[in-house]
Amino acid sequence: MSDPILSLQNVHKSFGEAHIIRDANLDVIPGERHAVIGPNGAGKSTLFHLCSGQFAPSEGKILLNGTNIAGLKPAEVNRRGLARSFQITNIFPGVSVFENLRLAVMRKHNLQFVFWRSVARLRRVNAEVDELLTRIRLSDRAYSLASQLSYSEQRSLEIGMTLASDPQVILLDEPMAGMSHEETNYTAGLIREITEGRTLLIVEHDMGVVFSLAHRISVLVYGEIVATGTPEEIRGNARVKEAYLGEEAA
Amino acid sequence: MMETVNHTILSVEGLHAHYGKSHILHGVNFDVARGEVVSLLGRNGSGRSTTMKSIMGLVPPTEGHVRLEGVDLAGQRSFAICRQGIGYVPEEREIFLNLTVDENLEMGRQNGPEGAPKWGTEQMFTYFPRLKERRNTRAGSLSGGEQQMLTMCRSLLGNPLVMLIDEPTEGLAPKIVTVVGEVIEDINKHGVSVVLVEQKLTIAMQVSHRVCVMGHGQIVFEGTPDELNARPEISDEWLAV
Amino acid sequence: MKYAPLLLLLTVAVLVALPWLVSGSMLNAAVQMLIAALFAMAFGLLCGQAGLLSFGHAAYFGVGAFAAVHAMNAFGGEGLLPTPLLPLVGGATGLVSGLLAGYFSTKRTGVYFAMITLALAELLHALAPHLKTVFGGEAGVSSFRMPAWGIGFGSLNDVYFLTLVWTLLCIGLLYLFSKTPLGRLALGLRENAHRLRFLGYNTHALGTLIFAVSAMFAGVAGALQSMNIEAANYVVLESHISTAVVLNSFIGGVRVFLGPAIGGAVMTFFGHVTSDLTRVWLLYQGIIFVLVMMFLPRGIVGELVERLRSPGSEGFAGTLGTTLMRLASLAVAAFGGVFLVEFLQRFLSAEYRAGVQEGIWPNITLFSHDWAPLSVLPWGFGFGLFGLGIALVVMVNRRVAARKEAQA
Amino acid sequence: EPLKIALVETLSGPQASTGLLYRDAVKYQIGKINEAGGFGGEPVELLEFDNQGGPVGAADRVRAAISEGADVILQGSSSAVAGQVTEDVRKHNLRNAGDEVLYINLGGEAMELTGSKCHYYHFRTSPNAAIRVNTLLDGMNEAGVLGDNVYAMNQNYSWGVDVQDNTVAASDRLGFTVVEQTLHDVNKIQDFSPYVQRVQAAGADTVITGNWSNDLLLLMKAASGAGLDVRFGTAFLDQPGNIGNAGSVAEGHFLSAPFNPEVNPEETAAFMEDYKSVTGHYPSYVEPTTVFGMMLLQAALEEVEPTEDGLNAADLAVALENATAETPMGTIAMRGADHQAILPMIVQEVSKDAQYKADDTELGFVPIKVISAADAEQPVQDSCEMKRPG
Amino acid sequence: MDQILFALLNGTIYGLLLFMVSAGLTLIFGMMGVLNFAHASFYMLGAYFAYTLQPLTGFWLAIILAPVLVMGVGILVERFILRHVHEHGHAHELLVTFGLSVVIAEMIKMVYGKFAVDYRVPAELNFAAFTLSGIDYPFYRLFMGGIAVVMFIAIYLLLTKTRVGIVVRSAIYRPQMVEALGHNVPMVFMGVFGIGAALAGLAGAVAGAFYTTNPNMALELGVMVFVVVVVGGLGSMGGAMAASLLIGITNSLAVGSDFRIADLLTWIGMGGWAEEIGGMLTMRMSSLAATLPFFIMLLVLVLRPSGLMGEKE
Ligand SMILES: Nc1ncnc2c1ncn2[C@@H]1O[C@H](COP(=O)(O)OP(=O)(O)OP(=O)(O)O)[C@@H](O)[C@H]1O
Ligand SMILES: Nc1ncnc2c1ncn2[C@@H]1O[C@H](COP(=O)(O)OP(=O)(O)OP(=O)(O)O)[C@@H](O)[C@H]1O
Ligand SMILES: CC(C)C[C@H](N)C(=O)O
Ligand SMILES: [Mg+2]
Ligand SMILES: [Mg+2]
Repeated sequence: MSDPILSLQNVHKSFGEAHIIRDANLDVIPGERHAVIGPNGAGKSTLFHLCSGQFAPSEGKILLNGTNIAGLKPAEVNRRGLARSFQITNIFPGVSVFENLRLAVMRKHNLQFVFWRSVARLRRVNAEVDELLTRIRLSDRAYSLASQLSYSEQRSLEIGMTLASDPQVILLDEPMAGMSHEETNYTAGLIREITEGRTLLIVEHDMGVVFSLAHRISVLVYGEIVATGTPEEIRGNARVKEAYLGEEAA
Repeated sequence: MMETVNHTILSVEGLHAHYGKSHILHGVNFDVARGEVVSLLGRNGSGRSTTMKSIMGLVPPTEGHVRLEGVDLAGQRSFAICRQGIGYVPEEREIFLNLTVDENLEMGRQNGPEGAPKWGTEQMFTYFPRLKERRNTRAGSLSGGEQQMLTMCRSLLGNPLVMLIDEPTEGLAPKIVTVVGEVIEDINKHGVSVVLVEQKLTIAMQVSHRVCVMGHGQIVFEGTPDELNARPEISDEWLAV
Repeated sequence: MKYAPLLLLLTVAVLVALPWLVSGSMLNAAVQMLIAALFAMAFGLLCGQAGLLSFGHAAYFGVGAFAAVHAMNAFGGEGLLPTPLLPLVGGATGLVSGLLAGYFSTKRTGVYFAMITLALAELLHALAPHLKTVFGGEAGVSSFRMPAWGIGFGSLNDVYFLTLVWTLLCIGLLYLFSKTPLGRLALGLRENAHRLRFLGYNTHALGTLIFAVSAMFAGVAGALQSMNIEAANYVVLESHISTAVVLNSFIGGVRVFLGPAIGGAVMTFFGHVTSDLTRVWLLYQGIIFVLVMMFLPRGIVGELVERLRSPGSEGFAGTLGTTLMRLASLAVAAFGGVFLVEFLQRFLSAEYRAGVQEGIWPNITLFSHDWAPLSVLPWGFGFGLFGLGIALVVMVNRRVAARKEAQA
Repeated sequence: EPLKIALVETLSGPQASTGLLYRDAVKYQIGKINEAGGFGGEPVELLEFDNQGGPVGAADRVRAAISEGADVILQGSSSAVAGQVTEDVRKHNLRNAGDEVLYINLGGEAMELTGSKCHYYHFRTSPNAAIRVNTLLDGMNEAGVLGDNVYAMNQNYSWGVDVQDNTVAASDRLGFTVVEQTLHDVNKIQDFSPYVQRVQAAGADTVITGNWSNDLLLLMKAASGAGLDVRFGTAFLDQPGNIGNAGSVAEGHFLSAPFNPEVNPEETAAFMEDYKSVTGHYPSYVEPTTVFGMMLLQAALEEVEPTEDGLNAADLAVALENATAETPMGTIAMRGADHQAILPMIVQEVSKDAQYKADDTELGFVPIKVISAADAEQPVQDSCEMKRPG
Repeated sequence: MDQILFALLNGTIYGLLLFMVSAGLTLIFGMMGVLNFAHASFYMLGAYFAYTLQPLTGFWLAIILAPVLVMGVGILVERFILRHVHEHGHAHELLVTFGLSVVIAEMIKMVYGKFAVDYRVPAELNFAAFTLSGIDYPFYRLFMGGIAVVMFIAIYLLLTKTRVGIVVRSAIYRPQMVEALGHNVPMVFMGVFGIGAALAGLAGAVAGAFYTTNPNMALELGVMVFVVVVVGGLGSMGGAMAASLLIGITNSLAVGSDFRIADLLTWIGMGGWAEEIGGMLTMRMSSLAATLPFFIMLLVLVLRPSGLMGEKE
């Protein structure tokens, strides 16, 4: 087994009295698709917030490629190759879909404080945006305002923006929520395709997706990782059944 | 699991609705009897949520009637519709992020058209113990699933005659999905009628007395779950399963 | 829209020819309009594009103004730079103070941002009269425009051209700026700063920078102002200068590119003309603010662009037709309203009331007519016209709606 | 071509109240000028410009006025604006020799206007801080109400500072002590009780203040509320509304101004009634002074020969330098050295015995001492270096 | 000692007055998110209405009726103006109310003239409550303070004992949902705005008699009220009270103090240098009194952006 690309070591997080994450340990191997499942309120999204820099952990280390990123700002974490999507859609509503993606792509080319070049002339950037648009099946909506997209289109855009910076590690928080069967299947395929050669950490409640997509699964209950293993191992784990899946497991 | 079904409490007749210029509902017709659970099924975008919003007055119907115990609600403002006994659990959850869990519940509290309240906060907490633990937290920091539970409870506290519940299991862990199913059955036992929109067919089929399949803004099939199971071509064409 | 470049060229041509077209006092107003336009554009960058509503932009305008007078007075009145380049000093000072203020204020957003900018500006305004060496107390600092490059800069024409060149140049730069990655990121900041952070951007630095750029152009506008009047006074730091730029920009339309400029120019012109005509021009101004915010929420230019972009079912000519009809009806209503206000104002004035003796109410002269205040005539005339205008507007609206209905 | 006179005043917004009074007074006297035949056989034309309350607006309007052909600019309601206008006029005249304009300052009373900022085309027809303060102190001293301890409470700008400085300067001459001096923000303060408390703590008998508008009213109300036993010596207590609002609180306080209706009763009464019949109210506050200033202008105009394009402002300046006018209060004259008007001042007290009541109250102003123009005169300031043409 | 006591008392009462004016704004601003620029204009209207009514009804009835009238004006404003602007966002609401404040001020000038009117404290209330080392303390000041305290309690009860508070707060973000839960949102908004306006009207009716009733009184107080509300924390009544008192007392103490930064530096032997530099260093605290509120506001915003007692951003 190679060195983990993302590794959580004894991570704690509390908000005031409430201890949300307690001593979480998790290793994500480069190239794998790793799912995190667990009851509502277990702390999955919080875990993502910690990895992506939204919150700083109260204790513990988070190693990305061996360096500790605990407490870094979101922008810095992103610069080190980790990008995330949001459970609740988080896009730029008042500008076009194209502009949404361009804003995301520009950063990759280090275009932040640039005021001497015209965006229309950024050929590489614009080409990449076009390519992304095709992938997330939004080419024909490129010039609509993002706020005018339907819910599932917005979810696709959300994923597209996460991909734009070409990250090594991708964190997806319930990407399929609110999608129909058909869309779920397409998106699962898309995720499989685009995470080829990258590392994926995903939270999802749709067990069909989780079991078919993930190489490994970790189960988070009350802020603790209670089990990590292959889908088969997890499916058979009694504790997981009791805490999460309930009687009629998938 | 059919039980004795009483008189019609809610009837929707020839409902049309628009979003700006786009015509979404083209004459929706269905009835709900007292104590009945009716599911609206259909593909994404078939107009199920819009039907609910239209009943609730949030998307004012351009044509048609919505009768609750014979009183026409079409054209009334939504607060009045609510006070006459319709509870609404929206798809988008619409939690009040800056209020605490308790305050969110308080927002929903109404005595209901029947005067004496049936539901209390304690009952909600027995359904979802997780909420009790978080009762003084700002709802904005609740997890996605917790917010979903809160939405259900908030509307229930309004002591409605009819609950419109839109995708209540979205983002819930499998175990809680089962709980939601049980909750729906339980409130139904207390005589509350339910109109349900649910992606997870297993749940929908399990709790409903009747199902309506929607397509292109109309009801294309109506019957019991068993009847729907007996017509696979309907599922193929309108539900894509 | 394809006529836009042509229209622009025409406007510039008219602006260049203006000194030969209008009177001195109008040209003087034109200078003020240009300055107000540039100032509003600077504000528009911050508010319209980056979504940061500043309530203290007078501070940067004022700082630019003072920097410019001091630069003019440098070296015993010889000037730090040749006169035509002095706005650079204002711009540079604006930039630096904008970096500083922006660093603090863009740490927050929304109301909090607005309040920090307000506090900064008010603090400066309150301190300024005490800091005599910099702000010259309540008398201000005065200066003298020196001839340079063979131009005297004594005449109004020279000042006008100086202002025109700088204003056009700056607006051009602002346009180009909006097309750069940084300019685009301003939009991102407005729409969703939180997401921007997760895309790897340093939103605080972005905000600070955009704030500074906006302050820089505000500084240039301030410099032009103080060069124009050859003085700077701490009243340019007053809060009503900050509010005026906000209002002007919104009246023009903050989200469309030239909106703020046109708002600034139009409102300045309005003030210039009406303040000498009627004593209650502020009342009219207030009413205009209220009406525009209520009925033209996108601002004048914003609404115009919207109409042109989607003429709807009526087609271009139809839209133009109904718009003209609406305007005509509004003009009738406005005339009635103005008549009423002016009549009432005269009726209530102390002079008139003093002239009333033992139940004899003298006639009031208005629009070269004598009106008996106690008869129904003036009131009927005013209310009648007002009502007629409103009724016409309603009628036009009904007809348009009916036509739409028929087509649907 | 008719003679055009431009009034550049604050005619709108919060500070408009004073500006509008200037307008009334100016209109009144221009009416008289025109009744008397106008200038060069044509009526004098008054142009009105709203400076919108500040120096910046004023600069703009002065230019507008000049480009509309005004030869004389009038302004008065604030020394801050006056500072701007006088500079603008100076610069204009520098650049446009042969096409000069005159600035007649009707009420900016700060010393610098006839001091470091003085120039040949500026004329002040109102008193200045030195005249106000010294006449006020003399009058109160003679009436035996000045006391030993004087508190100087003023607005923090040139006029207020000048009042304070002049109060301090007079202390040796009149043998009182200035127990404390306070400068506060201009028309911003709501609650004056902390200031009153300071006055009390300092043990003052008298407060000398140049405050006007709200700053005067609130100060006096706060003092009376605290039951403070001090006398106020003021420059602008006769502003309309002050007495009405302060009520009995104002009784017994002092004012030094160039006008009082009970002096030279016959002539004055005629003036009062005439003014009222034209404007609707008796003249008070800045109005009489403004009318008198306009009389000086009228006198000067009579001495000037019209040219083919109306008036040569330089000629008018020469005539105005030596102009005198007969007013109901006596003769007033322009002093050539610094273009400061020399005029009689009346020290007066607020009392129930007054003949003319202010603001429909039972109070009014009773003259205590009339100080002749010669006695009121103050020396020319050293800082005034006036460059005369030619 | 008496001096300090007086300063504190004066500051407290002035603070209470500030609270009285800002209470309504806090209510509107904090709950509805409406930055009501016209709030101080309602204060002015209250004073003028009371002035007009007083000769007809007497002082007591006037100060009761004036707020009711102002409430009517507030309700009209909400119903016919603000409600239409609401959907365009806060900036528009602010600007429309700014326009309104101009309109109100100009109308007042048209009807009542441009000078202060003689609205005064009635003689029966114009007496000294007590005398301390030679200075009378006007009873009316205590009366104003008392009204402010009553106002505070009333609003506090309104917000905590009824659902109005949470309904309005949630209706700002999700009006449709709140309505779907059975609350008549437009009605509640109108009511809150009306009450806010009435509070300002009451403050005006009471304070206008003590200070002055003139067409500028709105302008003079306008910005200060915003400072109070921001320093206190948007929507926090307790915060507004704390901020009012803080500003009132610091103002009162500052006026009485001749402290200069240069004096402080003299202690460490840098006095001479400070005198030379001048500027800020040699300014007296008393002459800076009016700048203090803004300084406090800036300090609070930078250190504790949500205000003294406000909710987190
Ligand atoms: N800022 C905060 N303050 C207090 N409690 C918080 C905060 N943020 C999160 N929590 C709590 O932490 C717990 C974990 O939340 P989290 O969103 O991580 O859950 P989750 O595992 O993603 O659940 P779900 O599957 O429902 O999305 C929740 O109970 C939530 O209420
Ligand atoms: N606010 C809106 N503006 C315009 N069109 C809308 C809006 N909301 C929904 N629609 C459109 O109305 C149609 C019906 O939407 P509705 O939400 O009722 O569908 P649904 O059956 O609930 O599907 P879903 O599974 O996506 O919730 C869709 O085509 C959708 O694009
Ligand atoms: C009209 C006066 C109150 C003006 C005052 N004398 C000043 O110099 O500013
Ligand atoms: Mg989650
Ligand atoms: Mg739906």
